[in-house]
Amino acid sequence: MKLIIAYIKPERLRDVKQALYEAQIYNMSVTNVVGSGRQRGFSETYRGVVQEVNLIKKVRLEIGVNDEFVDAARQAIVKGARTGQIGDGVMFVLPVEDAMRIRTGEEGGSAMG
Amino acid sequence: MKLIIAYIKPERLRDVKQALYEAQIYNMSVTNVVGSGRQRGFSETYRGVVQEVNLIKKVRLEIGVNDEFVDAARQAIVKGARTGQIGDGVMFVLPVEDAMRIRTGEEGGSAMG
Amino acid sequence: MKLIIAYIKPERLRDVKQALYEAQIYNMSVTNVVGSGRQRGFSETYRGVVQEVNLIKKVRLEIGVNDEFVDAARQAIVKGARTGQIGDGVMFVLPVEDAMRIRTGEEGGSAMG
Amino acid sequence: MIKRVIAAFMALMGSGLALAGNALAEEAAKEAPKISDMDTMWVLLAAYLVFFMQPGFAMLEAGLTRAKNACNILAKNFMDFSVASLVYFLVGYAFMFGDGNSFIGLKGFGLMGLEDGSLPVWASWMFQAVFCGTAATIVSGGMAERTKFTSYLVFTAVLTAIVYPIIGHWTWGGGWLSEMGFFDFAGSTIVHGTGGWVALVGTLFLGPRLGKYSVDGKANVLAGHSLPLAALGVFILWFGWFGFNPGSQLAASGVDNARAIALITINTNLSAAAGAVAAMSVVWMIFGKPDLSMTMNGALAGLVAITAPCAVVSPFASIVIGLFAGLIVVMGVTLLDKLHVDDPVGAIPVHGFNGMWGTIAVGIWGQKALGLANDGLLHGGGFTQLGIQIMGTVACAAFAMACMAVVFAAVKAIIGLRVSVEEEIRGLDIEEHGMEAYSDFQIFTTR
Amino acid sequence: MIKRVIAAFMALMGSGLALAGNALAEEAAKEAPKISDMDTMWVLLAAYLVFFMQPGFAMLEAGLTRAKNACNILAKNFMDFSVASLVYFLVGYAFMFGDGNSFIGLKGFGLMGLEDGSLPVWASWMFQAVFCGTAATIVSGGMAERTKFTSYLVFTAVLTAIVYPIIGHWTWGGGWLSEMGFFDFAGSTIVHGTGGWVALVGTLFLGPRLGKYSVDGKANVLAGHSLPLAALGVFILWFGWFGFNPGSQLAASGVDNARAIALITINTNLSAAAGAVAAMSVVWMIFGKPDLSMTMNGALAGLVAITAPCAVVSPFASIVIGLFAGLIVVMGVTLLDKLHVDDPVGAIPVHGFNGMWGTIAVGIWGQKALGLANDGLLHGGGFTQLGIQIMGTVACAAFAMACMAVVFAAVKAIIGLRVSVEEEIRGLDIEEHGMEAYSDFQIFTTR
Amino acid sequence: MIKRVIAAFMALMGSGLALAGNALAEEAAKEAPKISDMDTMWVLLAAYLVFFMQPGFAMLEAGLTRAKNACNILAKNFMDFSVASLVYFLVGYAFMFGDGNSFIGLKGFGLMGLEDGSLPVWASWMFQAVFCGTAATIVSGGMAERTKFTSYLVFTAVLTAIVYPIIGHWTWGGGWLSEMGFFDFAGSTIVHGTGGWVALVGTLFLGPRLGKYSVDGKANVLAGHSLPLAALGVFILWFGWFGFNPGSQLAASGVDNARAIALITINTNLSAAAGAVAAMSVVWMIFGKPDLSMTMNGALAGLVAITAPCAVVSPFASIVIGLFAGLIVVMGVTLLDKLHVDDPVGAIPVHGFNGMWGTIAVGIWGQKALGLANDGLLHGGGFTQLGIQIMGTVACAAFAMACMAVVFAAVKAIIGLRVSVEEEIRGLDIEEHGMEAYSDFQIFTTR
Ligand SMILES: Nc1ncnc2c1ncn2[C@@H]1O[C@H](COP(=O)(O)OP(=O)(O)O)[C@@H](O)[C@H]1O
Ligand SMILES: Nc1ncnc2c1ncn2[C@@H]1O[C@H](COP(=O)(O)OP(=O)(O)O)[C@@H](O)[C@H]1O
Ligand SMILES: Nc1ncnc2c1ncn2[C@@H]1O[C@H](COP(=O)(O)OP(=O)(O)O)[C@@H](O)[C@H]1O
Repeated sequence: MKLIIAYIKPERLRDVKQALYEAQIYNMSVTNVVGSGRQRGFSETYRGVVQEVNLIKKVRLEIGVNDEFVDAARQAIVKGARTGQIGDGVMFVLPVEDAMRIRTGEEGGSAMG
Repeated sequence: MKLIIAYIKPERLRDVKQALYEAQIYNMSVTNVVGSGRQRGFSETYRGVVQEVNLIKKVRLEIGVNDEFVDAARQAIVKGARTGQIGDGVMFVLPVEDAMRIRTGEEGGSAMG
Repeated sequence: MKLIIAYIKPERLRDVKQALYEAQIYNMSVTNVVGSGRQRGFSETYRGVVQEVNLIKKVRLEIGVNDEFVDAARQAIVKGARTGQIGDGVMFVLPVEDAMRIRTGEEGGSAMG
Repeated sequence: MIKRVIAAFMALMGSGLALAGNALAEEAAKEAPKISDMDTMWVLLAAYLVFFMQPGFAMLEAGLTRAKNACNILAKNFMDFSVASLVYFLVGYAFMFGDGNSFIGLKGFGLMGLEDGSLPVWASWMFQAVFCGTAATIVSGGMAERTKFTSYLVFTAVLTAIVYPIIGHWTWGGGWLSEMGFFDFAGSTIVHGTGGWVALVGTLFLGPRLGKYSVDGKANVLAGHSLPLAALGVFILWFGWFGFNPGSQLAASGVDNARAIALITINTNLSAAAGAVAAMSVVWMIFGKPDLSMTMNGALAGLVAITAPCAVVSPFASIVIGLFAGLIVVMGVTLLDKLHVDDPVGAIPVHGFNGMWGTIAVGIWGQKALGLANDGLLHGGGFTQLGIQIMGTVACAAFAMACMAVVFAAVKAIIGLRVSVEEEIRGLDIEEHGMEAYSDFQIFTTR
Repeated sequence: MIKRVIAAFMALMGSGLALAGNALAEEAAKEAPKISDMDTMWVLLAAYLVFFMQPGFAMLEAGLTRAKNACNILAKNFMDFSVASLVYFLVGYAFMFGDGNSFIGLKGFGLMGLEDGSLPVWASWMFQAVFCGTAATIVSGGMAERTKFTSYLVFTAVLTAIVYPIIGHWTWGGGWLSEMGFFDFAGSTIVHGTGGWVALVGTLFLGPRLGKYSVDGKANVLAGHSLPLAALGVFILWFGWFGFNPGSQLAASGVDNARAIALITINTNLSAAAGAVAAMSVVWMIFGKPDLSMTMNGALAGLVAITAPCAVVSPFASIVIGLFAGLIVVMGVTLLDKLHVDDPVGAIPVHGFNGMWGTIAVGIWGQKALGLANDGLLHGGGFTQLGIQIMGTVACAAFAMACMAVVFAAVKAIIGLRVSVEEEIRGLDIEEHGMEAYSDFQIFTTR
Repeated sequence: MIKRVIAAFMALMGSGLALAGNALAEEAAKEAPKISDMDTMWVLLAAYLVFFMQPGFAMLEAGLTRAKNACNILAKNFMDFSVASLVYFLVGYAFMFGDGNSFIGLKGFGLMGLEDGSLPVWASWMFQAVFCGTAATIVSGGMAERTKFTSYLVFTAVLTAIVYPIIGHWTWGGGWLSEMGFFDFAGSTIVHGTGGWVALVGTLFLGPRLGKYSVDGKANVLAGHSLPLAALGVFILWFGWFGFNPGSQLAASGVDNARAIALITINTNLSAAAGAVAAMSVVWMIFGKPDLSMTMNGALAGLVAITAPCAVVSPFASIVIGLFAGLIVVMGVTLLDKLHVDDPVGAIPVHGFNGMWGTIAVGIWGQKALGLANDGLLHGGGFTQLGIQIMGTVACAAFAMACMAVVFAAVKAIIGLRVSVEEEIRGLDIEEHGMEAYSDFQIFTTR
């Protein structure tokens, strides 16, 4: 079992969700984050001041998947999120030792799906 | 050391907190998330349009614990969060390699508590 | 590769960012959280009622780094976040199995930097 | 089916027609030489300002409650004014100002058969209707965040159709209190007191919000979700009060009226300012920090308190009345919390306690020279007026509470007063209205 | 360079001077004995209230759209009124009220050469200018969240400089519709209809917002980001309408005017209340929950509908008109969603449909006794007035839509009407204005 | 203890009584045949509108600053008006309008001994008090997000009790500037200039907000947290200005006054519109995007600039004055940022720079035919009036800055002007007031 954490552009969320659905991955959690990566912020003007915003708004996805779904999930994320422009984001795959569905008490792989 | 990540219904947070307190687990971090799982959203009406909301508001708990507290924490979460209805959520247990308390510099297990 | 998760005081974010920059760590993601730790909340008054706030606003940093940067990152966080007062926060180091840059498809260590 | 609809349609139209025909025919029949155009203009403008207090209350109440209940409180504010407008037109005004006995008016339903005075009856109605709406809306704040929407609609209708009009009749409609010399210029007791005391009964029937008081009895903070909205609301109310009090002179023509409305204006403003300063100072001294929401309640307290005496006291007295009002509101909020009476926006101390205080203050600082029946206590008039004032304000409060207690009990028995625990935790917006106030924001619904 | 600047400066000044000189000289030449000071005061105060409808619209439109587009809609609201003020001063008022033919006025550009009537021409202009601004601002709501800012500026200028003034001229400027006996007291058709129908054409040119309709044709919710702001907007509009309708009497002096403005006031209020109650009831019955945003649209619908007939119908008729308005708005919103016409704030059903409904209602409940040319259908006047009303409102709507269709087509061809898909997803605030409405908050920009 | 309290109570009451007694007795003694009821009504209504500018400022200032300081700025807005009301009643009005010398008035403390003119003295006071409150509130914006609350209270009291009244006395109280023919119709210099220049001194004493300027001198954005609130504020201010300028005619009866208030109204509106358009255009040309907050400042700039000349210039001139105002405000904001003067809401360019600009504009476009002492430069009057105007506005600015510099220095030395670094980062709401503005939302406090 793995936890995939992906940071993507907010405007790509719809497409990522769509791609995940197509890969039959329906379970996920989404948070707003601000982040900095290779894309070092863009500049805004406000009241005549040019601002280099260093932390940019991103969306963070967490997807707990069984090992066999990891590749499908990664591909779906890339498919939905890649624009080829700087700021597309990164994803990390973390090991998960245990998972549990609160309602049913199911554990392990079957809690993921 | 483990990091327990649990996604629960917002209205259960009080009870989960209470159950954790009773299990002498006082340290945690809470974020708002929106998520989708087995519960595929509910329908809202707004201006005469019926909407199937796909990402539902949830609360995400992160609890860093020493290995011996993992079970107590899991039980407390289930106790507080389970309603038996769809949408109760899931929890993941992730391995933590190291922990450190910033104020004191304590490392490992003693940083958790 | 590791994922460092740190919970710090919001007012220290600037300094932590600065310290990380100095350690040549530019990539990170930031979320707002509320948390409880050793510091069990402070009291507010509102309309004549004294309130013990149990979940305090914190900022959560996620920094994905290659193994050789872990120490530098930790030191930078301590440098920026430590005030010596209760509530300075904690950090966890989690193992990362894989990382991928969405734009380029780079994997592993080179996706981190 | 279509025939049925057309028939119903025609019936509706017909009735509208017939009623309107009567009304207008009658009105055409009488000449109206007494109408003062200037007074009409003044009263209409004042009515508009008082109408504007509706968003003032709406913003204040929404701002001081939680985000998850914002749509609900807003919907209540729209509905109480809308319902009040309709029922007060159909029956309320007749009960309040129609010919009748010293307890209740009995003529003029739908304004039919009423004659113009120095104001067209339509202008009088409008001015009175916005007052009626104010009394209703005060209740929504005190009972916020847990009252069922349907129940709210029911008891609001009863309050504005019957209870408030009867109380109003006693003083402004020429009823028994006016015969006794009771003086309540713009409604400290009649409007605000009624709203505040009904809110008290309502909260007692409802019980406190979930989580407001811990098991050990400690009061918890359930902080308002938008102090800027609340502040806007208070400023709007202060603004609207310049219609409420000076407008209640019901005339602006001639030197005497000009001086009166000027005096009323400055008294209103000074009392509000004094209330704000006093409340902030008191809360600062007691709790160590100048609480904004309490300061705002202080301004409102000053406004409520000066509402009864504004025409018959001096500016200096107004300042003193406002200072006490600020003190009373802080003490009142604290007291209610001790008693576990959960009033989210402070409706009871602001409108109930200070409505009473202002009414009594007439008996202390009121001046015969300014038109009061007897000089107040501090002007050598002894306890006569003071006694009448106390009697009047207590009578109105008691009547309002008694009537509405019956209504609340009935509603509770039949449809229930309070939403379910689940609903209360998730928020009334989702459960009662199926929508959220702030869709684009992540809000804490867990408090 | 500096010389150039100075020269330009001097030219500007000079022209200002010359023009102003002319204007003032001319005005000084004529004596103005007809001016009524009281009417002037009334109309100015009413104009201020109508101006205040601008923030009403701004808050309503901002509240009912998404947070990522809030700056954009606010900027549009500032600009449409500002631009309308300038062009309506320079040319619009002349087209509308200047001497000319029965289609268009042709004198009085920059107000030059116009004579004072019972009101100073400046007061008349101000009152009319805020009406013009209202018509313009209605469009911004219907076309919200996807229209290019520059394009918006262009067609707003055309609308307020030419199209609206021509339509206004037909009725209020003594044009062909007024000659035929068409009656639109305060502009159900002229102001609101124009705004609403232009919004319809605009949305048809634009197409729906991204994500509003699924591939399978299902309508999705793109919920407004701040219902409290929207509610504030509606209350402000209701308040401002007390300038809109009673102010349109253009006089307050004398008993007749006093009665008229009082009647108009109460009719306005009752129709709004009835609209709110009806819309809430209907949406509750159909969709199971009392939707707040629909209730608010219901109040506005009642206000729009009573705008034409408010001076010539009875209070009872006003209630009935408002009830139908509430029904129409709910049906209208639902209908438009079925037709995939995406109108984020309900501008078309509120202002278009109900503008038409109100205008027609004149022909049903209007009364000769109150000053209408013919009695309405239900007062035994037969179909005469009703026919004229229908003809007039259709003519205005058709003209407005035809003219603006040409303008929209031209703008679309030359600079484009709609922002790019990227921009629409990220929000117009960042892309068009380089700023965010809520910097300190985490908002969802992904809906 | 209880005795002590009762004694204190009695003393308070007694003094209220005695003072009031005197005041009222005196007033009763004189007959008041000169009072115009219509003028009184006009001025009171205008005063209400000007009062309403308070929430306008409050929303503007709160919206343009960060969420973590919202309660603080709101509390300041409540307190400055409340404190101003009280001290201006007790002493300020006497310094400003009481008999005295050409520098300061010295009679009429607590309004005692003042005679009614064409307005009841109470009405005059009210109108002037809201102006005084305006001057005070401007300062809070410029010094926002870092000023200690107690310090703010202290210097606001001094400003409204002494400094502003003295400056006002010079022109409106019959002092030396009025003797010289200085003309400032509604207070571009007296009200807005005073507020703006004092804000300048204040920010210089305070220094910029933390993080506003980088070590390398680059200015950073500390964006406002709610542009919708700020926009609402600007619209409210625009609305309130229709009380500010037309109300300053102090009369509405008779044909001349009717024409005057109509002219003032349209000039006010046109200048605001021109200011908004100009500011947006300029910022668009320079920075590539039409910045909303700058557009809003442009509208305010136009309003401030036309405040002095509105009664004595033509509508065309008003447009030109507004256009320059829009330009000036953009340049001013940019200039101040270059100079590292940190003025979060633009109080200095809007009220200071444009107050000066408007006052000078009187000397350029002012017309003798409209009541000015000399024709302005472009009307062939040469430099006479222009010179006086420059002199007057500089004198007032210098005096305001000098006096308040002393006050700021004293406050800084004794209680400190600025909050601690810790407090500034965490936000003034938590530290100074112990509460949050938006409890239910997650806000970034880290900027
Ligand atoms: N090492 C990292 N640790 C944590 N978050 C990261 C890291 N690298 C990138 N991110 C997140 O991903 C977002 C996009 O990264 P960025 O480097 O701009 O993408 P790209 O390289 O495709 O342009 C950042 O804003 C940040 O939120
Ligand atoms: N595999 C997963 N990865 C990430 N988040 C998940 C996953 N499964 C569930 N969640 C989170 O848990 C929430 C509740 O899940 P759900 O499946 O509805 O619970 P239940 O199965 O008890 O009905 C979701 O809204 C989502 O936020
Ligand atoms: N075991 C834990 N699991 C999750 N979050 C934690 C844990 N311990 C601390 N935190 C987070 O860190 C924050 C600060 O912790 P705290 O114990 O107050 O620090 P300190 O010990 O330095 O005073 C908490 O508010 C919480 O958000």
